[in-house]
Amino acid sequence: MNTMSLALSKFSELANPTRFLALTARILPWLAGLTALLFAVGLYMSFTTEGDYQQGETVRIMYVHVPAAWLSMMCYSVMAISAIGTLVWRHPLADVSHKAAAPLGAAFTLIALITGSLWGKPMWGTWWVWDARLTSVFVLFLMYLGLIALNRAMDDAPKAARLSSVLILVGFVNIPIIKFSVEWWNTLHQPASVMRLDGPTIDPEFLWPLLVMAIAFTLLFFTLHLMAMRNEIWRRRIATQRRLAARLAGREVSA
Amino acid sequence: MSHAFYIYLSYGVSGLIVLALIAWVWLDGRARQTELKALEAAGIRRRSAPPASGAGE
Amino acid sequence: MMSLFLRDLKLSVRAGGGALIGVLFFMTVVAVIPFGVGPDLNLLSRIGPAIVWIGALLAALLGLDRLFQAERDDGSLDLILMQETPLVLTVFVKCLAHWVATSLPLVIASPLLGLFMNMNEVAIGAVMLTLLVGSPAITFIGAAGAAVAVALPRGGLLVSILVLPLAIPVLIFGVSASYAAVEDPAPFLPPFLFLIAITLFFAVIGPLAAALALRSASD
Amino acid sequence: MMSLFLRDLKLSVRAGGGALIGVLFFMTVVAVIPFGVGPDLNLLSRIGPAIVWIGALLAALLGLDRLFQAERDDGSLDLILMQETPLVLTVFVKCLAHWVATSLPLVIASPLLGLFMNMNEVAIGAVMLTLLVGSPAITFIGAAGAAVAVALPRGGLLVSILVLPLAIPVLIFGVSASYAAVEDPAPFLPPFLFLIAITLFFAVIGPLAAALALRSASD
Amino acid sequence: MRLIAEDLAARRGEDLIFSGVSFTLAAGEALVLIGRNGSGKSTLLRVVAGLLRPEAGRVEAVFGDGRESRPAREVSHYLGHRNAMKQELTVVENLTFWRDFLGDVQGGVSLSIDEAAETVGLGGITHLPFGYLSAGQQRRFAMAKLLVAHRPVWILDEPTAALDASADQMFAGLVHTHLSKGGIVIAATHQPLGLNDAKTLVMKGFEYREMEEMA
Amino acid sequence: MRLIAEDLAARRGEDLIFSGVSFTLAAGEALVLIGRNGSGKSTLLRVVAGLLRPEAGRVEAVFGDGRESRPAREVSHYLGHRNAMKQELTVVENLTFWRDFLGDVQGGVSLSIDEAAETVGLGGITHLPFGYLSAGQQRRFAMAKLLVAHRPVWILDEPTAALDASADQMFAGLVHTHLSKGGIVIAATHQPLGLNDAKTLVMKGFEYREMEEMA
Ligand code: HEM
Ligand SMILES: Nc1ncnc2c1ncn2[C@@H]1O[C@H](COP(=O)(O)OP(=O)(O)OP(=O)(O)O)[C@@H](O)[C@H]1O
Ligand SMILES: Nc1ncnc2c1ncn2[C@@H]1O[C@H](COP(=O)(O)OP(=O)(O)OP(=O)(O)O)[C@@H](O)[C@H]1O
Ligand SMILES: [Mg+2]
Ligand SMILES: [Mg+2]
Repeated sequence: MNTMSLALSKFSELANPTRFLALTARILPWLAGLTALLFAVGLYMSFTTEGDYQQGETVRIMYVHVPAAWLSMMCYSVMAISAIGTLVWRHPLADVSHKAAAPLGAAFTLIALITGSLWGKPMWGTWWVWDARLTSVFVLFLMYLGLIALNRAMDDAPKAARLSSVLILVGFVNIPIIKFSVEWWNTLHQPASVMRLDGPTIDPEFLWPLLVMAIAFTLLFFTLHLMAMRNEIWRRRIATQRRLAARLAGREVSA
Repeated sequence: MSHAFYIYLSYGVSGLIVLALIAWVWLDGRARQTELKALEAAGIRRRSAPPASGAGE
Repeated sequence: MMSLFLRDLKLSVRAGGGALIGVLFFMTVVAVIPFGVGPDLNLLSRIGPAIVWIGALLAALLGLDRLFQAERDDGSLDLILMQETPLVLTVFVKCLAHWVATSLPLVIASPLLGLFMNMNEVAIGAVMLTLLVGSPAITFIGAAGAAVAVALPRGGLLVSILVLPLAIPVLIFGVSASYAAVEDPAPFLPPFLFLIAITLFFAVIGPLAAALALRSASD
Repeated sequence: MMSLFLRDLKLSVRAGGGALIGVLFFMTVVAVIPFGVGPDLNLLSRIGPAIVWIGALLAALLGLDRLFQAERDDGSLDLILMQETPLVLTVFVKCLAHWVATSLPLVIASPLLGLFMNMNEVAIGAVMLTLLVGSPAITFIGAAGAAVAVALPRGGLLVSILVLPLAIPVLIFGVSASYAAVEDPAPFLPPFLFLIAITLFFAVIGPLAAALALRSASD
Repeated sequence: MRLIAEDLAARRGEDLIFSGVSFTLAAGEALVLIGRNGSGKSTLLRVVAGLLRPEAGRVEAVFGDGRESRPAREVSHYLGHRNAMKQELTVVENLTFWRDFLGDVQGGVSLSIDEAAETVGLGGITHLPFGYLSAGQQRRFAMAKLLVAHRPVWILDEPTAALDASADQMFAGLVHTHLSKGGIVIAATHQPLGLNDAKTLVMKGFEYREMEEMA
Repeated sequence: MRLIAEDLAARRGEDLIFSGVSFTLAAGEALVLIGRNGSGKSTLLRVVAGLLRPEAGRVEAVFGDGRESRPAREVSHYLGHRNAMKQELTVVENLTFWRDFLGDVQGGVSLSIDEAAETVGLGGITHLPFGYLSAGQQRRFAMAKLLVAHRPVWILDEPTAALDASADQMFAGLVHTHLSKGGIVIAATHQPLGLNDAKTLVMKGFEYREMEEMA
């Protein structure tokens, strides 16, 4: 039976995820609390500051739209880094990370799309135009959904992780396209005014609430990401234990 | 339509999506935890069988 | 029969097919179009019905050719051929399952795509209706082609020659009925009734031809 | 390597009928659009390049998903993976063979379709040239998708979804180069060079990603 | 019930593979086909299973006093080189499908899926996708398929390829039970199947030697 | 040349199939894997062939004095359950492709396609499409593939399934010739292969018993 114990010692290779679980359990409450606090402040600021002379009150949509749009790209970048982790270091946590991030990314992208079209209707007079920025974000959304579908279509978790990593990395070309689409093609959409090399050009009146909301959204993302990763680790553990139980049952019968 | 409509709608929809996301992650975690507990309960009985000493972590 | 239907559904959902994927595929195709023709909303709404129909045809073609080949490759086809139940019925059920798994989601998603293509309500309704009525015909024709593909391990050419020309009338009547619903002078009903007739015709001919081909293919 | 190239060509001519089904589908797409746009020849010739490009893109998808799956099903993939020759090179050669068997016929058929769409000579030439230069990029991206499909029992639609978004840049530059050749102010060369750059880029990235996916999918 | 083959001949492509093959199997009898590679064993089995049209002759299952008869394929199980199971579905799903799709003929009784899995010695792993099993495990579950839907005639093409020794015994047990209940078995094989009182038919390619009784 | 496997472990899905498997094979030695269905024979072969990444350990082909080494997969033939031949192409086309694609390693000499077909006993029918052959004939041509491109190591997974008695002998002859020329053979099997002086490794599923020398 010494091979059995060998099998079990392989399980304890999950010690790494185990330490991760302990860590998340400790920081999650703080992170969640901070997120809630920042959201409270950010929402208060975004409804009390002045409106824009040109865009009127609708500028308030920006405080949701822009952080969501940033996050949709950041989430993909996090996934891309995790994908490298999967392919190069074969780290099990990296597998879990990009699998857990995909639904979050899809949700934030959806928010950016919806708030964007809700902003577009009063500003541009239409819900949707097929310009480069909008379409590339839409493509990003489709890519998130495709990755989710791919993960669901395979039940061999490590293999699914490796394959989706390849796709994530190949799909990363879309991120620069989104980011620079406004500069490469002339479109209806605003060019970057905050995240630029020569410093923000935006009025500080709008900058503060935007920054607070952006940080709040980012923290929200990390909170949810940690929680989702934890869920995924648990899910894998359950699957492994179930399979092991079935194997042992089978052995008891045949023995 | 008034601008306020678009503003509240976009905040509303975003809030809804975020809340749905939080709820989904939360409930998923709860479900996994109950499954783990159930397995643990079953696992204790399984441990009494000699080869399966301590399945998993 | 129900079990066959359910199994085929399960297979296409399980193995990277399924409703979500069909819709996603369709959305991707539609999202690609404006990049080609440019973001001119008027033009988009004019070619909208044609694009939605072409997308549906493509979605139906991808994977349809393996309808029976997959069964042959793992030996299931042998057992299916041996049964007492009429083969035509079996083929018909397989077609239905394939249609439900791949075409029905497209029909359901088509209004969304219509919105993307900036089509008006009438056009959207017309496309949805014609797709609902016309897409089974494509599946049935495809089944005949797929059956022939089983017969000829080296006869793929024949299949494409067989299937696409037959699918063109469906496409043409479907598209023209959708346009007729929007544009005034052209009447909607004649092409629509024709489409129904085509579908009914192929619902009989397709499985029959497929059954015939399968029987003579087995060796 | 030459032997692999020849075998793949032989196979696709003999078994899949890749060339013909692609061309037929292509013609079907091009034949259906005029129904949508109506008989307005000017408009047709205006959207012509875009339609031909979209048709070619979609036609290239047919059959691409089986690029490696067929090899897996009969066990050849195992032997291919074991060889000393870099896997990237093998994938590259397979892509080339696939391109010659399916996309090259499209390129050759495109002038005919240009005529159907009432395009003038310059536009036809430009479309043909851009297709010739741009379509390999689609095959290379598709190879990455097809490699992922190996792990899935039935790839089909999922592969197309993963592949299409990546193919969009190719489409954009291909179409804009074609337009630039006809419309005066816009220069032809920049988008065309960009297209070449994209193709070269994907000629490296595609096989690399495919090789990576194949290695990690094998079990 | 009897299975009657009369003067069968079959072609593959353009070549005549065998001709003039006749045999009669009564309830409880087994026939083993042997012969070298390419001698036409699989071809004969496919003819009997109705999957290949015979060039001449006929195969029938005759009931009672010989009045009533049905094509052999309708009362037969065929287990060929391929297992007829879907890699993507679990074993249970596969077996459930075949049980429901095939159904029992002639009021025969069949085992439940769990019982069948127990019988082939793989009770615990029916929840796994079929593609996850080893070659021998797959073959065993393909045999379980014979048990979940009743068919009086079993047509088996090299059933024990990929099986280990204990599975060989298990298989011999299955066949004996089937025969003792009045079933009929035809099997092509290169290995001894452990069937002691079976008739043997030696396929000789283009020739064909009269069937011999082996006690 | 020696083939060295050190402390191999492998997983399928999430499950550990075996661990701590080590063996060394010198030129001219053969290793036979036996064990019941699902015990991990095919898995081990795929690990040695480099098709499955080992969970731990390594496999290598070591040359000369042990300085130079290459991954085992590059000097190996792998004959799995599937024959790796295209149904649509003729036997000659299939074999020509593999000969050209695989090439000979290390200046070994290989047979011509006709000679190889003669050797497996099917000289006359190489012009047929592969799909037209019987199961055993297909398997024999899959073996012919081993002869048309030289590889010092042969990895064979149940090579004799579907073969008749004379082909079994033919196969034993092939292996002996290969071994006598300094080749190495690893084969998984449920049937005696006729290799008298081969080492045997008994796979036990989760357990693993030390390799035994059988005289
Ligand atoms: C569905 C439609 C829309 C989508 C998908 C979308 C997408 C995006 C994305 C991805 C960003 C981040 C870009 C970056 O960081 O460089 C962004 C930023 C921004 N968007 Fe939108 N957008 C949409 C509609 C709109 C509309 C209608 C407006 C206002 C008229 C708008 C105003 C802005 C502004 C002001 C920024 C911040 C730019 C910066 O400071 O960097 N967006 N949007
Ligand atoms: N693709 C796979 N995914 C997950 N598990 C697998 C896979 N293939 C095999 N297994 C499992 O690995 C174990 C070993 O399988 P393997 O094929 O190595 O057995 P084997 O010794 O070759 O058996 P056989 O004699 O039946 O061929 C089996 O229990 C099987 O269920
Ligand atoms: N699909 C086919 N088309 C044409 N000829 C075929 C086909 N299948 C088999 N044959 C030929 O028919 C002959 C008999 O084949 P069959 O498969 O019946 O042999 P078998 O006795 O089962 O051999 P094995 O022991 O190798 O399984 C062979 O010579 C083979 O070449
Ligand atoms: Mg046979
Ligand atoms: Mg095996």
